[in-house]
Amino acid sequence: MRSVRGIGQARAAVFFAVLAMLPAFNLAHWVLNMLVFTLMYAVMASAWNLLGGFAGYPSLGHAAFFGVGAYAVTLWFQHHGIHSGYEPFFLLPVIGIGAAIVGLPIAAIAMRTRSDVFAIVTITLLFVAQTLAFNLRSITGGAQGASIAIPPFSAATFERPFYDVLLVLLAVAMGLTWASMRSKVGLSLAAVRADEDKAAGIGVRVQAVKLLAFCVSVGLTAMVGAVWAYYVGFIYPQFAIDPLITIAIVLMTFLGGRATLWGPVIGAFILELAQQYFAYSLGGSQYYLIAYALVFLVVMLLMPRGIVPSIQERLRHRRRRRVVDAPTSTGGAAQPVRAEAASMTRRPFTPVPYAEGDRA
Amino acid sequence: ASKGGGSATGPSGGAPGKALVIGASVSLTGDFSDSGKAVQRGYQLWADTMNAKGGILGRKVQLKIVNDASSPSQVVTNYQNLINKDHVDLTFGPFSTLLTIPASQVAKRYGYAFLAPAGGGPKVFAQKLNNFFFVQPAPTTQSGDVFAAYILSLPADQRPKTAAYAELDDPFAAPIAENIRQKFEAAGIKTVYKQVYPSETADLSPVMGAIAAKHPDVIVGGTQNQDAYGQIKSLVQLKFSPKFMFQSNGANSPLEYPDKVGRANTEGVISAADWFPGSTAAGSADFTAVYIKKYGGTAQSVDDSSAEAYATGQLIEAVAAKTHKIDNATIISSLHSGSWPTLLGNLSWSSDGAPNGEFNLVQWQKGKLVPIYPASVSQATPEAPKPNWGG
Amino acid sequence: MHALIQGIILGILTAGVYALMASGQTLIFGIMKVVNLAQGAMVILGAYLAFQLFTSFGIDPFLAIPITTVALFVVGVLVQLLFLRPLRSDDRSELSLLVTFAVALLLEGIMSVIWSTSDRSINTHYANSSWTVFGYQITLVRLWAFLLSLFALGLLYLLLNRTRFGRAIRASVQNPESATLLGVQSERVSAIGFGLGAATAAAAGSVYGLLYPFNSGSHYDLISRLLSIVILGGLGSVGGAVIGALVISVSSAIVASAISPIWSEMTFFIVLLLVLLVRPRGLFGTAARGAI
Amino acid sequence: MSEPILVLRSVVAGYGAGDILKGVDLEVQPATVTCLIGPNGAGKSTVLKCVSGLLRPRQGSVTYRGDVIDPLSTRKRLSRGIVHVPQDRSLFPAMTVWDNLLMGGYAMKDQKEVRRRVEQAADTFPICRQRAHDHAGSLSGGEQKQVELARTLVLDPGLVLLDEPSIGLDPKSRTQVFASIRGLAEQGITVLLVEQNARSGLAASDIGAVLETGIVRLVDSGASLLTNPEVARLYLGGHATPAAATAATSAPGR
Amino acid sequence: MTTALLEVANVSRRFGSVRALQDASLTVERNSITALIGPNGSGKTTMFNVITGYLPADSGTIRFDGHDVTRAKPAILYRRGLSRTFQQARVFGHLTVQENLVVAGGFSVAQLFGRRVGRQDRERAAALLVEFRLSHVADLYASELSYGQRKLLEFAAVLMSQPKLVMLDEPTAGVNPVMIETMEQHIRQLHASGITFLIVEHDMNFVMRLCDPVVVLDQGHEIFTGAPDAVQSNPAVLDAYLGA
Ligand SMILES: Nc1ncnc2c1ncn2[C@@H]1O[C@H](COP(=O)(O)OP(=O)(O)OP(=O)(O)O)[C@@H](O)[C@H]1O
Ligand SMILES: Nc1ncnc2c1ncn2[C@@H]1O[C@H](COP(=O)(O)OP(=O)(O)OP(=O)(O)O)[C@@H](O)[C@H]1O
Ligand SMILES: [Mg+2]
Ligand SMILES: [Mg+2]
Repeated sequence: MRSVRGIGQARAAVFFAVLAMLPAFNLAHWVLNMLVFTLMYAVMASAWNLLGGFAGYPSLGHAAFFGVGAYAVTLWFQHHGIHSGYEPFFLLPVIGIGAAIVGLPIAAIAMRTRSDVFAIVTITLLFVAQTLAFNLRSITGGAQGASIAIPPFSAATFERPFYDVLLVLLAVAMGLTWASMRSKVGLSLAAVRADEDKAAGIGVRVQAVKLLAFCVSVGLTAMVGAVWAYYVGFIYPQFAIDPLITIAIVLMTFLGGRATLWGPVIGAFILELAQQYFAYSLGGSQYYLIAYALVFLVVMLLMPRGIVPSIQERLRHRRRRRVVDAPTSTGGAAQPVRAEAASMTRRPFTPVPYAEGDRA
Repeated sequence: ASKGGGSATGPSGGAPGKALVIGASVSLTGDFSDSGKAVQRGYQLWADTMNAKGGILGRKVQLKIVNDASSPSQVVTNYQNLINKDHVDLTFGPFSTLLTIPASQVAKRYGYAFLAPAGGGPKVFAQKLNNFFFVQPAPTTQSGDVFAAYILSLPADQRPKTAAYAELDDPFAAPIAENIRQKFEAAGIKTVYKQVYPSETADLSPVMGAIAAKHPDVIVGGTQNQDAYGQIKSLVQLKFSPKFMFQSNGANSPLEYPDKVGRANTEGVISAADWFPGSTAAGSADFTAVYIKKYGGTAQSVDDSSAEAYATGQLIEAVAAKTHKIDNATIISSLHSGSWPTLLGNLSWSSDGAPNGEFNLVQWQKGKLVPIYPASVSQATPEAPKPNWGG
Repeated sequence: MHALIQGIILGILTAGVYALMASGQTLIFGIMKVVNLAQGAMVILGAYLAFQLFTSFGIDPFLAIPITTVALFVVGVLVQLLFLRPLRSDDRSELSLLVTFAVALLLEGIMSVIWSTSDRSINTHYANSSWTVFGYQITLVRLWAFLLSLFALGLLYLLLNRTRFGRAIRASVQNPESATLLGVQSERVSAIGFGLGAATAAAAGSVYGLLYPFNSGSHYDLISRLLSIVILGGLGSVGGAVIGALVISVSSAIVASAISPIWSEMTFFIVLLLVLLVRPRGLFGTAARGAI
Repeated sequence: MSEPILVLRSVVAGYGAGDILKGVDLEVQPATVTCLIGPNGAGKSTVLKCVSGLLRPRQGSVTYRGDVIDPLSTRKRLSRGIVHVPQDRSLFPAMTVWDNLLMGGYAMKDQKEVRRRVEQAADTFPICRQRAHDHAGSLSGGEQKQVELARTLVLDPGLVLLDEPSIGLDPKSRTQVFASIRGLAEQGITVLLVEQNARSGLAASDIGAVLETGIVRLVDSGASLLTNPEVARLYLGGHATPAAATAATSAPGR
Repeated sequence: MTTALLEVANVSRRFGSVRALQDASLTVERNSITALIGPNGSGKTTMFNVITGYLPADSGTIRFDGHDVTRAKPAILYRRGLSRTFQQARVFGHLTVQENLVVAGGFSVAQLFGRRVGRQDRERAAALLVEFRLSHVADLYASELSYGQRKLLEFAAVLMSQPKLVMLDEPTAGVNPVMIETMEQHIRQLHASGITFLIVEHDMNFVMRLCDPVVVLDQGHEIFTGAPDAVQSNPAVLDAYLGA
């Protein structure tokens, strides 16, 4: 058990060390640019996983909070100057917490519904948010969009600050995921996911953990939205609050494996890189969508539960072989039973000798 | 290691004989795909023409066109890749108009000139990027002003009394109609109905139904593509035909428009265009000829988006001819001074990249799109009032 | 007032088109518990097929329906057999969401290769015809679509509720193990069921193509609407699909004509939200006893 | 004694990894009731699944009427007359009770005959008629069990596999069910029964078999198993008085 | 404190045309083991659901431990000290058997951030798992258990918390007789420590051995309340439930 955990921590350390060192290798801008987008999705998929994976509430409305973050940072800096270029990043925690607070009443209402209905309710919220962004012109600029100051970073290292901030966010998202998995929060979320009514009836803090998962999840998403807006420089309602963003996040999480620590990250690295690569190299030729869809379908067919769970299942089976071979029985030190009519016994009765301590 | 950083002259200062690679991201899928493809045709046609002439300054022109699927993230990635991965020499703009801003910022970062044949909304110019040039005669939102000028030039008894406005909520549609409305209202044309509709509106029947109920003399549509078709279809079904029907966009698409609304229903519809068949502007005849040769059809079937794209190339050609250089810095500094002839007419820009010219008014007459105003370009008399729908 | 009534009439007729599209969705989603995000793409595929038959052979889009229906039936069966069957039963309904989305992308990609991404529309001579009744316009194509959808929905209802096949398909979803024990070949039945759902998309496609210009990406707009209709009406309720479509189309039309189209989308979403918060199972969904 | 109708030979089976059945040998005589008892998790239900085809054995063979049926699908086995009533809720919860009964005859070609038999089955269990148009899932636990049993009667099977038919039944219905199980055997139908309610189960059976940790430990007549004190102590509980119960429970597992 | 622990007064509940409970009343005295019996479909489970807040009653009142809990939700009732099992065992399939027990242990909001399965949790769970012969499957997912093992797990889970009233819905169905005796022993132990039980059961031997008083429900209404031996001789009960 201990050694397994050690491996897990080592894995995480190596992963983040490699990612942190990558830019030092003087990577080309286009590579860093691709990694910036990949990290964005990795953070969002991890965040979504807290709610959609662990709690079993498949939100399709996360893009609304992405938009909340994007608009928050854009509108704030329409009235406040950007000098060093890092100001928007300092605002991130505020945006995250703000989005979480905005999310609280929404969660309280929306989470009265379950599974598919919850999915539809949240996607509905997304469209409502989008409509508001379009129509509250005086605040958002409506369809005309809104611009944020161009980051005053030098062209040579333009992507670095974004990359670093996103890496920190990913560490936070994965750290929170990990912490929840090994605490009773994770246990309670799993119970909620399996059978919420029963969980409520046996004293699980259903409401508390649900709301917690929702708020953390949307808070992280909003922070990514803010970074995105700053990076792209200009936002319109249809792109800042885009159902396709949610769909991409969900696809990544499912592909990598729901309710796992690494699944969403792996999913994001595969799908976002595939998307960026195919869209660029095959984009002109219409085959891009086909290639992208096939990557996804093939992985899903080979690993129907997503990558990480499929691998875990295989490992588990190997471990289980040992477990099942242990004896099951009613009796403790049972004496051999003599059948009254021995002639009718078709098989000699020899109870397995075992002691209580044998049980694993 | 990254080469593109800051040194725009690096890759473009290459020796003659090495191909001149021009990169562009356009929307080949999604809502803007019709126009996106027209842009692609224009770029390609110009490149072919140049190569037939032996290239620019002895360098063959090679295009690299990628798809952005209408996503701002993808457009950023695309220009990053074009500039830093493929090290293209020059960049042309996207068609997906909403994507121009993020794309122009990337180009600016690496010192690339950014010539965009589409996407000239006010916010683009508000960025005040000196590398940006909008290759049309006027900023998009002013493209309908010529319609207002025409209507107000009519004698009082022919002038419409009431107007209805149906505007797509899009930075490049609604403002055009709004500009017209201001001019109309100032001239005493009563607004009986005004409606902005969101871009996902699949069904324009409720809006057009409300307009039909008001019987306005003129309908001004601030439109893109789909909704322009939808407006006409609904009006036909509602059997209401106004005296003047103006649509800022969509109706100026010679191939798609009759196909989508039915040829019989195009008669009399007015739109704005910068290029029109039979234009006498610089290179227009050549362009028309090679277009027909390559893609078939008639001069009527040429989309003005193709012409705008072609004009983008013409500018490069003109700068090269004048300066004998073909790097980004030269292009930027050259275009900022003087006036440059293209098939859209002579173009010149303010420092923010906004062009200083005017559009032309075109009308559908007997299945053809002909220029009717201003008099300098007019090839036919305006058909007014518009006849009834063909059904 | 006139505009309002005209708006309502249009709303009702448009509802017919959406009900037709949603009927297959109800079948697949409500009965088979597969959230088919490819339904929209299938409608568009149906539209393209009708377009092709019309432009190449001059076959009227309504008459083309039997042909396109068969074609989409085959597509549906293939999708089920190739992509959905391998999913495990315990998380099938969730994973199906993703697999069918990928199928939608795949179809979109294939359609854009075949027909390119330009807008298409089917321009029959009657495409824009309408009747004037008491000064109100009734569009012919919409009226036909409305009747066609009632017919298709009726047929589906009978098939699902009154036939041996219908029972088998419901059974194999509700309790696959038990259905197997009773001799139901679940895979075959599900494939046919999915095929039928897809087949309704063919009929809807013809109508859609007559009413609106479409391109390979048009399915995105359709799918959220279809899902909403199905959920609003209550999963698996064929009648619910009609009512759901009516509520959505008419409320949008009323707000669009009386207030502004800007808020019409929003109204519809708010109606949906309210209904779901009050009745999480939709208007006509029945509450299951579950495990209590 | 005649040829056994069903023979399991060294059947090894399991789910995923690990074997649950570790070489099960069992013979079932025609037109008798055989009762399988054993602790929870011993693999009793797994045995039935191997016979009906829900689970493929990894080793060993299942022979029915002289033919090895391992390669056959569930459907083929059904058509040969093997009917399995599983332990967990096996109704279709969102279908009406009547549709559930009709599903019982799904494998039969003649739909008229199916209707006739459904009527007959509904006579035996009146709940079917009382609640014919309600969703089966809305019924109480015991009511559902009754509908499940009624559904079995729609087919005419050669071998019935009953997995704990008495779960959730009230004493009256339980008596009735055990009586009808005997009735089946008298009609010439073979029954393989799993029961935790072992006393009633064995009392209604000709043969009893004890399954433990995936192995058949003992096979004997139902009556003699009931009177075997060791069997009683290990598997039947057998203590009517509270005092004795306390004493007995402290013995095993301590 | 002379009031009964649980008082159900004149509760009715209908589903469409089915009257599952009709004016039913029931009292559970403190520290009793009350049995609730009745034929299939007589409304026992519905009574449980109404008491524990899983279903709202159409009319009638329910008082628990001196509070009116007629409209209370399950979570509130749990906090007041009421714990139950389900007729169709409801275990968390995605959790391991051990985790199923831990999650039922009850913990405060502050404890949420503690270890998922702490040492104490593990020890408490392990003792129960041994007794119910589930130790060897402790690390399997609950969805991989046999029917009877699930019933045992659910029963064991109830023992993890410290309720005032435990309501068991057919706890012995599908459970091996030897295990039933273990259950019985636990119930007696807890009873001795002051916990009250309300048990729905069809196993009459079990009821007779363990319970007093016995309440008989028929067609949604209680027809008898009394000592176990009186039940067996009551003609109404014989007719409705036990069979002649
Ligand atoms: N679907 C499954 N996946 C994995 N393991 C399973 C599955 N079903 C049963 N098992 C395991 O197989 C063993 C035997 O299960 P089975 O259902 O055959 O027991 P049983 O003898 O019928 O018990 P009971 O009397 O409780 O019904 C159990 O230990 C259980 O954990
Ligand atoms: N959700 C529901 N919808 C419709 N009818 C229901 C519902 N729940 C219970 N009933 C009906 O109410 C009656 C009482 O059911 P309940 O489950 O309380 O019975 P029970 O006494 O627990 O029976 P059993 O001993 O069989 O478990 C039954 O006739 C049942 O069919
Ligand atoms: Mg079993
Ligand atoms: Mg019950």
